[in-house]
Amino acid sequence: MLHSITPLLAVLASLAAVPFIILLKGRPNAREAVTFIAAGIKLILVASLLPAVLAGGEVEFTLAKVLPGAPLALRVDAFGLLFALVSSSLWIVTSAYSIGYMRGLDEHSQTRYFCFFAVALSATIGVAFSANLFTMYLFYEMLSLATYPLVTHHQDAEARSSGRKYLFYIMGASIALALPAMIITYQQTGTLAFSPTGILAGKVSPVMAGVLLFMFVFGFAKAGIIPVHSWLPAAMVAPTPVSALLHAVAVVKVGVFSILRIITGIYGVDLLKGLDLGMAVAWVAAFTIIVASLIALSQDGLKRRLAFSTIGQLSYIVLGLALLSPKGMTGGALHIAMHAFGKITLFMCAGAIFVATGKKNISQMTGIGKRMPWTMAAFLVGSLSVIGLPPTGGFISKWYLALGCLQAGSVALLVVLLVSSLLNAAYFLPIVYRAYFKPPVEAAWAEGRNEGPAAAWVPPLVTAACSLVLFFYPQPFLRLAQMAVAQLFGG
Amino acid sequence: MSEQYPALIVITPLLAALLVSAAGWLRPRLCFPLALAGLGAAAAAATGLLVQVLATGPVTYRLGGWEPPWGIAYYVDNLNAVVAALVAWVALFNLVASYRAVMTDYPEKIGPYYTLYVLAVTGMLGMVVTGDAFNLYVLLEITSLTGYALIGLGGGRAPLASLNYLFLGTIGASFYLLGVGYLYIVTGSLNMADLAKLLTPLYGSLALLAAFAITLVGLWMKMAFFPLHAWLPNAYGFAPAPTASLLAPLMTKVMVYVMIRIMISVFTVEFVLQEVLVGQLVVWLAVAAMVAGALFALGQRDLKRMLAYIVVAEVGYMVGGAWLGNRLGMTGAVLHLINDAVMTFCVFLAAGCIYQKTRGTSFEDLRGLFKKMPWTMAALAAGAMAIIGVPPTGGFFSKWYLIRGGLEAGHWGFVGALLFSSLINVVLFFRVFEIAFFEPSGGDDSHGGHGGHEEHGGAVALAEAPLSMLLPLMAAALGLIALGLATGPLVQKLILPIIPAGLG
Amino acid sequence: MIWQIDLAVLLLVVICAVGALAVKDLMGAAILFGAYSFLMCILWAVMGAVDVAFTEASVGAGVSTVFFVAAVFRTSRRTKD
Amino acid sequence: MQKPPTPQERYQAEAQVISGQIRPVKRFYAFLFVFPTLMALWVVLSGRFDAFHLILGVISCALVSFLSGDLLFPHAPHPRQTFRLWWRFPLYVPWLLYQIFLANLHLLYLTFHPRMLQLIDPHMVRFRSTLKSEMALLTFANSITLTPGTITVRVSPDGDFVVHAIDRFSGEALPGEMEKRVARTFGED
Amino acid sequence: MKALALAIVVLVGGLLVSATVDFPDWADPNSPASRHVSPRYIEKTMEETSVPNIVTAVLADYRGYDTMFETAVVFTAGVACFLLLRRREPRPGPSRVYRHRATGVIVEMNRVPDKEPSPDVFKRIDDDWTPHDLIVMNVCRLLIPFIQLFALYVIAHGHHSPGGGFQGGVILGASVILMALSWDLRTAMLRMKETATGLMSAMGVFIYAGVGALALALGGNFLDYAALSPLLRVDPVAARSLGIFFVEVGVGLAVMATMVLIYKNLASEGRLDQGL
Amino acid sequence: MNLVVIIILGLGLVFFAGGAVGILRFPDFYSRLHPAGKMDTLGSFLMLGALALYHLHPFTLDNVLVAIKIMLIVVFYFLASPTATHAIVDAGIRAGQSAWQKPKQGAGS
Amino acid sequence: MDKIFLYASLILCLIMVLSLYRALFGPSVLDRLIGVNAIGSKTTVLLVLVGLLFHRVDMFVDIALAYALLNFVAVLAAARYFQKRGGLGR
Amino acid sequence: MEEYIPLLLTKYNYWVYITLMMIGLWAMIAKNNLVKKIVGMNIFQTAIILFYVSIGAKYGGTIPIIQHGPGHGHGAAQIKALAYINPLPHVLMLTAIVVSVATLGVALALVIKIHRRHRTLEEDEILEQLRES
Repeated sequence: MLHSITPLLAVLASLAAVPFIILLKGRPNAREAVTFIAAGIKLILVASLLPAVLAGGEVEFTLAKVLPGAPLALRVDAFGLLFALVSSSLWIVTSAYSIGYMRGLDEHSQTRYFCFFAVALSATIGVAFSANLFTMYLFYEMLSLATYPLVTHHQDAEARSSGRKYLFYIMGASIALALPAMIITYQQTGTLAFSPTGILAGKVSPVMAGVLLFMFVFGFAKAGIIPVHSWLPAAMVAPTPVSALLHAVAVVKVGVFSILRIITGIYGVDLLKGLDLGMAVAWVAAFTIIVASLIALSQDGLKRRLAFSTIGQLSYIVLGLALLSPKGMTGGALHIAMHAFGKITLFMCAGAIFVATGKKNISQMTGIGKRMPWTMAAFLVGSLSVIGLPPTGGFISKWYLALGCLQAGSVALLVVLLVSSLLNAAYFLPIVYRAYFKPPVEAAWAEGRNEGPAAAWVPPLVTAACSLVLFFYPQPFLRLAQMAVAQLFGG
Repeated sequence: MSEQYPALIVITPLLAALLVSAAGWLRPRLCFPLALAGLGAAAAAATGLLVQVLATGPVTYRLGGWEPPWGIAYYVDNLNAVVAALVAWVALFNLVASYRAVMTDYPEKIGPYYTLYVLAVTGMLGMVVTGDAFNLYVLLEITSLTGYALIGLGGGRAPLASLNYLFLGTIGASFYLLGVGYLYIVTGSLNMADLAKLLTPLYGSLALLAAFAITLVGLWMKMAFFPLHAWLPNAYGFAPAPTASLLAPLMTKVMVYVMIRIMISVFTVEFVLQEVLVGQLVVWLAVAAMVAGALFALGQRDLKRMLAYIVVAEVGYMVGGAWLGNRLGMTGAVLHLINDAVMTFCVFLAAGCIYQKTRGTSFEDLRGLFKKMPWTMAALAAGAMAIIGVPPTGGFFSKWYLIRGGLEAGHWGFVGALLFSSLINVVLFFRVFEIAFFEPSGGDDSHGGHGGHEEHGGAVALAEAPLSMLLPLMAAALGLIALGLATGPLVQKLILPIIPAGLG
Repeated sequence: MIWQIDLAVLLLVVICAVGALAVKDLMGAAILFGAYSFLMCILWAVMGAVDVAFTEASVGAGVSTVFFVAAVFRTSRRTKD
Repeated sequence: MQKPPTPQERYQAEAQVISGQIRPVKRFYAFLFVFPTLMALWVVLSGRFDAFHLILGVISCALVSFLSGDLLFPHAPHPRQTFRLWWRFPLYVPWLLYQIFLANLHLLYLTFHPRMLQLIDPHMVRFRSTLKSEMALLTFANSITLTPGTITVRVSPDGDFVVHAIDRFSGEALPGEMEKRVARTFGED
Repeated sequence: MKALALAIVVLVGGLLVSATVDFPDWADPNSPASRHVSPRYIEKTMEETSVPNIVTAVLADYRGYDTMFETAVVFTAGVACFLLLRRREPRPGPSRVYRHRATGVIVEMNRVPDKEPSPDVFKRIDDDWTPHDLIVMNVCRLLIPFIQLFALYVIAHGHHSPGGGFQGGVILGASVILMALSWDLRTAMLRMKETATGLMSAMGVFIYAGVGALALALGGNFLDYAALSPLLRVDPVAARSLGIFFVEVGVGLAVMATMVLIYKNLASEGRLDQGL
Repeated sequence: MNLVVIIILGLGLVFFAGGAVGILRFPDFYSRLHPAGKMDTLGSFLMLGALALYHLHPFTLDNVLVAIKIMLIVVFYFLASPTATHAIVDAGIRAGQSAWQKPKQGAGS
Repeated sequence: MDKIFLYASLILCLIMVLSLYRALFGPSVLDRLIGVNAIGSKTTVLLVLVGLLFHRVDMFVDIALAYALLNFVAVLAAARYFQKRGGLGR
Repeated sequence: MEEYIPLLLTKYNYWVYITLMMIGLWAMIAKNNLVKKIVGMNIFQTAIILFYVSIGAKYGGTIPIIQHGPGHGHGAAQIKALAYINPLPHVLMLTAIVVSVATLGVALALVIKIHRRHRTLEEDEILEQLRES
């Protein structure tokens, strides 16, 4: 157990950038340089924690003792680091992409955008590094609020109603369900610290434990479990970089990560197993997977289809965790990373298409492969990753998930997994097919390559490449996931 | 000098008020500096007192040098000290913020305005530190009177609202006085500590119960507890902005403090818990207050009135917490008292800033404010977060303790109402933010003054409130977060020592 | 303690109070309120509270009646109840 | 005997008095007369003769006679007239008391008379008095109010009286002997 | 509303009546109220403060702090009335001022007539305008100095007989109000200017608080008049007595000025031109 | 001595009572002022005088002063009461208070 | 002698009731004023009587005097009102 | 019934104070005219003063001013507490009276201000005006 201020610095790195961003509002180049610098520092700080954690240690920092048993404290363990690594590395990519996207579309209020982006990142890392439920809740709410201005960036009627929906689900669920659940937990146990063996064991009645679990699962609505999912498609009105980072990586993953923490840190595998609650959650997740995939099939808006896809993919993670088998959990944790890289690619591609052509719907994109070959190539790789086909990272996580199903002895869930993968393929591959193999609908597209600003299409290529790389070299994510799971199962 | 802190805390503002009044007749220019000096000294004394109390334990101060049951005595423990410091500092910050508003709105009446302002603070500080039941009444009246005048100064409906406040406030204060009379008739004493001793053998007496009931009803009227809240929304909604941001945060809080003081120091918790069988009923009333306050607030189309109804709900939090009958609830109530003062101050001051620029606080006036007044709106957002109960602002932690108190008492209604009212608060504030964020500022209508609203890209002329208002506002917003982070020590060092052992 | 006078005056006081509130004219109410204060003053004196009686005599009988009259002078006398 | 002031002069003098614009010399005269009077009153009121209270008395009387002494003597006090008043006035009072007593008996009779309404006949009486100075007019007016069934309704500075009388008998007696006595008291006969 | 009022009244009344049953009998010499704190006041006042009027002693010394704030309350009311009502803008609408030649009465007309009114119109106006009432004016003129002396007497003799600063102050204020009633407000204001009233009301409270603060400065507690004894060169008991006296003077001053201030503002609706 | 006091006191009470009855019985506002203004003045003069007389009994300086004080009230009363009466009647006239007219022959009331 | 004073006081109270009738039911406001003024004069006497009953008349005289003074002021104010505003309406 | 008679006789002051207080309270709530409400308020406050003064009353006690005692502390050899009425309620009520007159002043000022704007003192008419605007 190490005490170090590094986790705090990692959290604050992007927050500290905010004043500079505001100060430099008149000079966009300097402003975005600050963003980059902060992102770089953040990644370095997070990465610097890697050796210690890989060595089996944990890094701790207590900020303030606000509540007895639940201080404002940060602790870096393998799960957290995995998540933080994903988010902070993707921030750099997204920042670059944002610049391309925002400048390409000449969006208004860019300063505000970058500010809240930075705040949101801080909150994400905060959630990743939280040492206890309370700290996590704090950053969770901070993230909800910081993303609101991003979601409603366009400040028009549609953004308004989406923002309303977003807040209603996210804040409503967290205040009405997660907060009381947390307080009840605290009331019963006197602590909120995550512990590998759980803190609830023996403190609550089985019924109570079940109720609490569902309060948590639905309370952290960012995880997008049906029926608290509908904010996610609505939030797609946001500028694409926001959708990309926040709704493929930060926000939704924070939701899932929170559930991960609840399952591993608060309940503990043994308690859940003993009460047989894991399977219940797993089936809820399975239901979500199938339903979301089916809905995604019927969507024409590219971003909306991606959004429903995200809902389904998130539930993979929840499913993996809920299996409570070592392989399944490893898969679930790994899927956080793998899906992030895949999905962000897809979102960025969608954004790039929008920047270059102004098209949003799939039906309008027939033949776009001629126009934007690189973008669509990245899109293909991303799709493969999300579907879970080699040679992409997505395959590895899905593999582990499948193994986990077997390990948990539930063939039915395995079937669900496979069916849903088929559905994934069914809603992604036609897009690629349409883009490359159908004649362009617009005459201008036939002229040849024109991919718009480089800042918009290079980042997806980078992340797509990452997806590919992760298939061959899934370290350090795999290692971290395995370590974390090993700790859980008393390894 | 340090043994004189309790006296200084009250007499410096009193003397300052008199000097301000004199200056108002002779040299109006001097009013503000004098008031600032007086309140500054009071704030310093209050802080000194807090430090002293924390270091050496409760302080007793004998006014006129007479022994307590015969003379008037101050009794200052952690609770008083912290509330006094809170009152003094909030008042000081608000004073700074009020400078421009008073200058623009009442340039001819600076002297009387600040006189009453400082007197109101004097009264509140006195109420907080006094240990004599009757002295409290006098100070209560001084605060109320200044409050009536300061509220009645506003235009439009303000005088009527103020008169209604005066009626209900007088009934409330008189009920309190009557309750003290009942205590006096059965004991013959007025000193709180002495009363607590003398009352013990009388538990079960009908007169005592009636005294308790009347006192409480009186105080509830003054603090606008739910069925008796009718005066508050209009009074605070129509009051001049600097007045609203002085009275709304402090007046109700001080009254809640008095209620807690009466409950734990005069009647003792044993009496409250065992003899008074309506504890549950009071908590249900608090539940009703929270729900009703929230729902009424939903119906408002004016920021200040909406905030006023939120104050009604907040009073419900505190009263309910205090009456839950356990340590956690009481801790939550006291903690919320502290936090609520700061957060209400923050939001009302933000409303004042908005009024200063737009000359109105109805929802139509808020359009496009995020562009025009980003800092003010940021502070308003911080205050809103605290009221909603988002960590790490202080509001979260007090709600935390309150909910825990409710859970421990098994009072699910209370917990539910707390959560419900938080949710409504989300709705309330985001409705405001939506208007300020989405709707373009009305450049075409008369009171904008800052024309040229560009839909996208362009910069709308910044029309931020003056710095003298903005700095206190920022201080309040940061104070909210600081309070949240300091919750641990606050509870451990300040609040827990004063929670009587009798509470379960 | 002169309870006989006390009782008699108490009776008058209650009558006066009701009267002051029932009168359909604000000047009448102000004047009757003055009478109410006179009687209160006697009451305090009878109960031996000389200082209170003195204060009531100067405040209730004098100044507050004048205030009432002044206020009614500046507003209106009309009342519906 | 100097010429009596015209009403306008009189009013202006009063306005001066009330606004404190009276000349210092007059103030000083007033002070000389007022202070002893007030001091006598103080002694009666106080009933304490220790130094502390006497000093307080001196201070209070000085204060009052300085601040409001000019109210008592709006016109420069004429010593001779004032002294004359001092011994004439006490002679007038017993007579007045006697008259008041009679008047009240008459009223009492009216009040308890079963057929009172037929006895009384309220009406207004107007007459012009020959009295000049204001104090005389005032004394006369108040005496009228106190005595037989008559109430002074209005007095003009010129001496025009409007009097309300309860019955014929009371009304006819005016101005009558009383005016003469008042005139004698104030040296205006 | 009436039904609600009745319900509330019955409810509260019932509560109070039921509680009264537990009270000691009226005027019972052995009631707790008469046994606990008050005996000390009665028995010790004389030796501790040498003030025979126990009420004064308790008011200004034992519970002097209450009284200080009581004075402050009065002061507050004065300032509040000023704040709420005082207006400096002139009366709305055109107006014209006429002087009646016979009596010098000034008439202010709000609606300007088209042509100059004839002298007998003045006469009529004079008749139903501010009456030049010889009797009232002169009687008040005679009475005012005596009333003022009486007021000062009441203030000064608060130690030995009922009375004290508050009562005396009110009577003093009443004398000024009487002045304003018998003449008119404007002339009375010449004698007692608005600024003077405002300053005096503040000064009265200041004297009170200042005496207390002086005691504090001399090493005693706030309002501990005994601490003034070195300054006054008397023994502590006499110092208390004197302290009470000073305080009473302050109270009287504040109350007087405040009553006048309130009256002026109420009677003229804050314009300070025409009163009752 | 006491007897004298009692007699004067009784007389004063009679006048007071007369005043009160007069106020009740007289037909209009103006005539009511007569008993109110005069009889009360005399009544209080008599009663206060009696009380002052009674208080002279142990003939000490203090008592004499108190008796003078009581008589001061009377003096004040003699000055104030007619003035007040006058002010009220003047007010009545200016306010246009209607007066009771003696009915012509034959008409009762 | 105390008995006499007591009875005198009670009779005064009775007389006050009579005056109060006029104050309560006086057809016009000025009638009420007369009634109240009459009560005032009785109160002065009653105060002195109470003082005698307490054997502390020196303490009560001041009150009676102050009382008479301020009653005068109040009545004058009310009269002033009617002089300026008239007796009917408004 | 029998047992209530002494209750009635020994505590009539308290009954009257409650009566007065309820009259005042009723007026404050139910009356429509603002000045009437203020009158009610004053009656209400006076009722409380009556209550307090009644607490202080004492059979066989004289007024709380010590007799024969101008001498500084020596004149009064033995002062019996029973001989004097309890002075404390009087002190408190002096303050209360002052407070009530101060409140009265402010209330009337507010009434004038309201009248200035609405030209009426009837609460329902004022509310009507406000509803229209």
